[in-house]
Amino acid sequence: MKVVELLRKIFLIDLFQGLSVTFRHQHPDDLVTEQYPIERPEVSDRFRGQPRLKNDADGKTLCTACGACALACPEKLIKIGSLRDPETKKKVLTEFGFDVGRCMFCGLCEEACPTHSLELGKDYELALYTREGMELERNQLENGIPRKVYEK
Amino acid sequence: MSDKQFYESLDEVEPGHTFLGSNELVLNMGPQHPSTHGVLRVILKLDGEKVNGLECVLGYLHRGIEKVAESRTWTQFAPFVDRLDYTAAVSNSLGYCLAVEKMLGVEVPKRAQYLRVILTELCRLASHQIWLGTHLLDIGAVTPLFYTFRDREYILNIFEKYCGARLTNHAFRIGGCRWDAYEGFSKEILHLCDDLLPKIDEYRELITGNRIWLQRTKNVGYISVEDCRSYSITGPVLRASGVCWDVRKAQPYSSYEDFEFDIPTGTASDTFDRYVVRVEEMRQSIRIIRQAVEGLAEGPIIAKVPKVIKPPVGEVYVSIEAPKGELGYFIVSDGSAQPYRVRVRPPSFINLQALEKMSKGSLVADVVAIIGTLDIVLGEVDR
Amino acid sequence: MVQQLKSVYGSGICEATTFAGQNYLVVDRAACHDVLRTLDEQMSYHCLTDLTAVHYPKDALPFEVVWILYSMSANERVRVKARFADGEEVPTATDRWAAANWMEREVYDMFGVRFAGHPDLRRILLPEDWTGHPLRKDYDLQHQDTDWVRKNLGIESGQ
Amino acid sequence: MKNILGYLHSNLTPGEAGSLFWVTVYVLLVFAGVATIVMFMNWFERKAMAHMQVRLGPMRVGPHGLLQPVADALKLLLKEDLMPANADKLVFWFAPVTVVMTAFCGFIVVPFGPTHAITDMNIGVLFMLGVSSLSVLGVIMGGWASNSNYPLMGSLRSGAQMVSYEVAMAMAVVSAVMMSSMATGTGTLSMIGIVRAQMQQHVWFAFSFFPVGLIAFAVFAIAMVAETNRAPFDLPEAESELVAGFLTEYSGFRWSLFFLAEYAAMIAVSSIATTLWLGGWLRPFPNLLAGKNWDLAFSLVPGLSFMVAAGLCFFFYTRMPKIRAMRANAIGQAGLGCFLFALGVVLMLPGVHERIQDIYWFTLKVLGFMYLYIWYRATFPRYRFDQLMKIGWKVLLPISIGVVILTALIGVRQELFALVWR
Repeated sequence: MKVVELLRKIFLIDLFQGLSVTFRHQHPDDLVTEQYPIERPEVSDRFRGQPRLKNDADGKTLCTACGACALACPEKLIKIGSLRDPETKKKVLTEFGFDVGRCMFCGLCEEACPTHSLELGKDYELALYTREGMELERNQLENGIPRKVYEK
Repeated sequence: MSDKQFYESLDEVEPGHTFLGSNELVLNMGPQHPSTHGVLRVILKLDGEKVNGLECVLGYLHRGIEKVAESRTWTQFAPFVDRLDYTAAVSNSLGYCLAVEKMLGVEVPKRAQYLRVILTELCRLASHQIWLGTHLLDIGAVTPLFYTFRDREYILNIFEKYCGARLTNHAFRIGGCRWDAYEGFSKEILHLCDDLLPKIDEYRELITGNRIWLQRTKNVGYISVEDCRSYSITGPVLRASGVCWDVRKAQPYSSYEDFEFDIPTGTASDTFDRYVVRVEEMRQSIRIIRQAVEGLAEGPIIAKVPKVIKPPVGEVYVSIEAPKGELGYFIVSDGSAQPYRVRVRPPSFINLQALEKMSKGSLVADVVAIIGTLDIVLGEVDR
Repeated sequence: MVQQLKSVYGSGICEATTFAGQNYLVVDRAACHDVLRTLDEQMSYHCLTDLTAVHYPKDALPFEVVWILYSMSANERVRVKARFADGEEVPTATDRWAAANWMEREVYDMFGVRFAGHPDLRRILLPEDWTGHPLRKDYDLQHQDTDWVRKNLGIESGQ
Repeated sequence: MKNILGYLHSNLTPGEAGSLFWVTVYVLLVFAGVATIVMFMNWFERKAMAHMQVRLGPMRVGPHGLLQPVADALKLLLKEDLMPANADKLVFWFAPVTVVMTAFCGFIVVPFGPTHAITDMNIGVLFMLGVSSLSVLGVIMGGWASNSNYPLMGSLRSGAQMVSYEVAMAMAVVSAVMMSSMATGTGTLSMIGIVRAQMQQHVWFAFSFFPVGLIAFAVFAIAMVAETNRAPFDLPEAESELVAGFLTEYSGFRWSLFFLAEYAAMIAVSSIATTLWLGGWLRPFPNLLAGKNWDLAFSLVPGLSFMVAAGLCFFFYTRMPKIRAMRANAIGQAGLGCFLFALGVVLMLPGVHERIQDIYWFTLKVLGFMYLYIWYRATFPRYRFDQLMKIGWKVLLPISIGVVILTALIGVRQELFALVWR
């Protein structure tokens, strides 16, 4: 046993073992790199990304301006403006502000929403060069933000 | 400014203050340094290459999370704890939820408990993989970092599918889980377990027998059992010194008593033993995950908790075995909807204190190895 | 255990109760150091798991310092709590546990509670020249050391 | 003019022939060649390491990132040239120059072929060892002049390391030089002479006196890694400990000079190893497979190998996804294939293929060493300083001295036997 160990040591077996591992991994099948703008990752269904406000089939907002999301938000970044409709005595959403720059994407607003109108969607390219533009307006949340697609 | 003026201005800052012998060299490692794992700053006092003393300067990542808690509701604070130890966000989340549940006296449904076990053990795997990669990188082996990060990516994919986020998951809610297992959850996890085991063997083949690795880690960073006690060291560092203590066994939480697993211990209490202990822990985690997936019963995933959580007046201390050690939450409630005080017992912070003890008299290269072996995350140290 | 402690310290032990299955001792501030010693030396509570404080600004003795001890042989935790007045010095635990060093520094940093006999009582998480102790309840959340921010970061406000 | 053309028919190196024109041409060629190989090495190292680490490496600039080193070089040249306020300006400026000068001086005696060397010195090996060990001066100068702790420690480590490994290295070289005396009775220190000796003895010195030559070769191969500060002996620039060691305060052009010098030094020591132990420019089996036909066959290999590379380029060109984002890349790849094919054709031309094949075989052997360097770097952790010293003085040095003694004993074995049996 001792002799075997000594021989292993002299012939640098341990080092060759390590070398063989790195050598084996050069096989092209082992590559895991994703070339991002060309290959885009598939995000899962539950992914929490860009916030969206959903409309019903007629294009009318589902939001009832109840303010549950604003209350639930740990960062208090949701601003809701509403007016009471004099006829139906219901609150009507006038504006909806969402500051993505401060958002943690914890999903608490989504959970609090009784009508499931606010959701954290699947878009994940939220980076901007400045902080302006991070505060999303209602129409941006409803229609989504066209992002510039970089190809190269 | 001429050189003379410059040195004179130094004297003005610290009049007559010298903490040096004439042949001591002060080396300022960090806060921006490749191997201080974030923004730890270590001031080394060197005699040539030998470390005569060192001092840690903390707080470069201090975000005042304990203060933040005082102005959030109990539910709202949950996403913040993920930002403590961001390599093991799920563990933090579990600890906090358990603490609040204990205060409320809520019994979490079995299925939720098992889901929690599966996710925290996956998270332990992910955390240990980061540790392994970065630790080896500190010692100079570049390649294992990529292998471990590749494997961690598969775990993060499962997190993403389960709860929609990869790193700071906010996976659990007070009273149970927010999401049920997605379709194909069990199958995917069992498959992952089968895949990971040979990969752990691969790390071993690459490094465990390697003479350079052995020389760099054996007898480096020794700490005695008595010192471990005195420094309140927990987690793999404690277990490598031969103390078989793990919160999961000592004070089981979240159904850990249902599972069969061993607690790996070391004997030499050096960097190499800690490596062995952690790698073995990865195997044990896989074992637990397999049992939990098989035992996953149907049922509710969240207990009945009021919408606005108002725990009774009182205080509890609840701790779990996070990948880094014992992660404790000491929470005080005044009966309102907001925490009165949330104190986190951060394992990294407390383990890091032993750095000075462990590295005195060793070489500069060893300090780097010891920082790696302590497995600190600065998000948790500085909070 | 409580009986034993009570027989030694008498009125030093104010209260020994259980909440949510967890034991704690409320100790008079004069006796706290001795109680910790007894727990460590005679009752196998060898590990100092955590040391922290809570601020109750309305009370006469506003600072509650909490020691969480753990006994590995009995697998049991106990919390020792003592109340201190503002500006009063708490006896240090660093002579018994090396781990108490940074924990006490953190309590000093966050609450301004001073520890008598601590070898190196400085701020640990905040910068040395920061003013105020953030975890005190009277430390306003919006408040920050604007002077410090201006001087060191070169911006008007960090908020 | 007649002299200039006349040289082409002589069998001498330009230095020996005393032709100033051809010396200049050769110096320029060697400099350009080494600089190109360094550029290529930069790409190759990133690519090979990336594949070992299951990554792709540079992919964006040029086909498979081939133009990445050019982009890097441009970036480095355009970068602001920083100098620490309290640096010793003159020494700080002179350090990278010293390192580059010493690294390139060594190439004066490297024989890429029987006539393809700038000159053939009769102390060639000694010259090479001496010059390459001078580079430690530059490193120490750079570390000291930076007036900063990390560079200082890095340069101290480097100084100690290079000095200690020099000894083992030189001892290993002595053994090879002794072997060169076997056939003729007189050994030589000339690089060309040593390769000729291997030709005459019908064996590469790595395999002569088996396993003595192999051990000497192994000692040299280990010591040369330490000598060039590469992993696992890269302590002077240990990234995780000393940030970048003696390079910490260097940036931009100066830094790129250090970089150039490091790779040039790697190529230089690999050339020594190739020359002394692996038969230098000799093609495989020059004696066993001798004859006109074999000569022709082997001399066509360089051209053919380029053509195979071109074929691979075209093959992958057809497999590329046909999307707009990849178009520039695809054109680049096809262009590269055409270029390689043209190169292959040129190398096959009569008159060229006989002359070029020596250089080809030499370069191939050196590139093998380069691959080893990269492979080590991707695999091994880093030694600690005291362990490094221990290996240098307590392991390599005794072994290399033993090898020298053994070589001597085996070399004079007949005389010894005669002495004993008389």
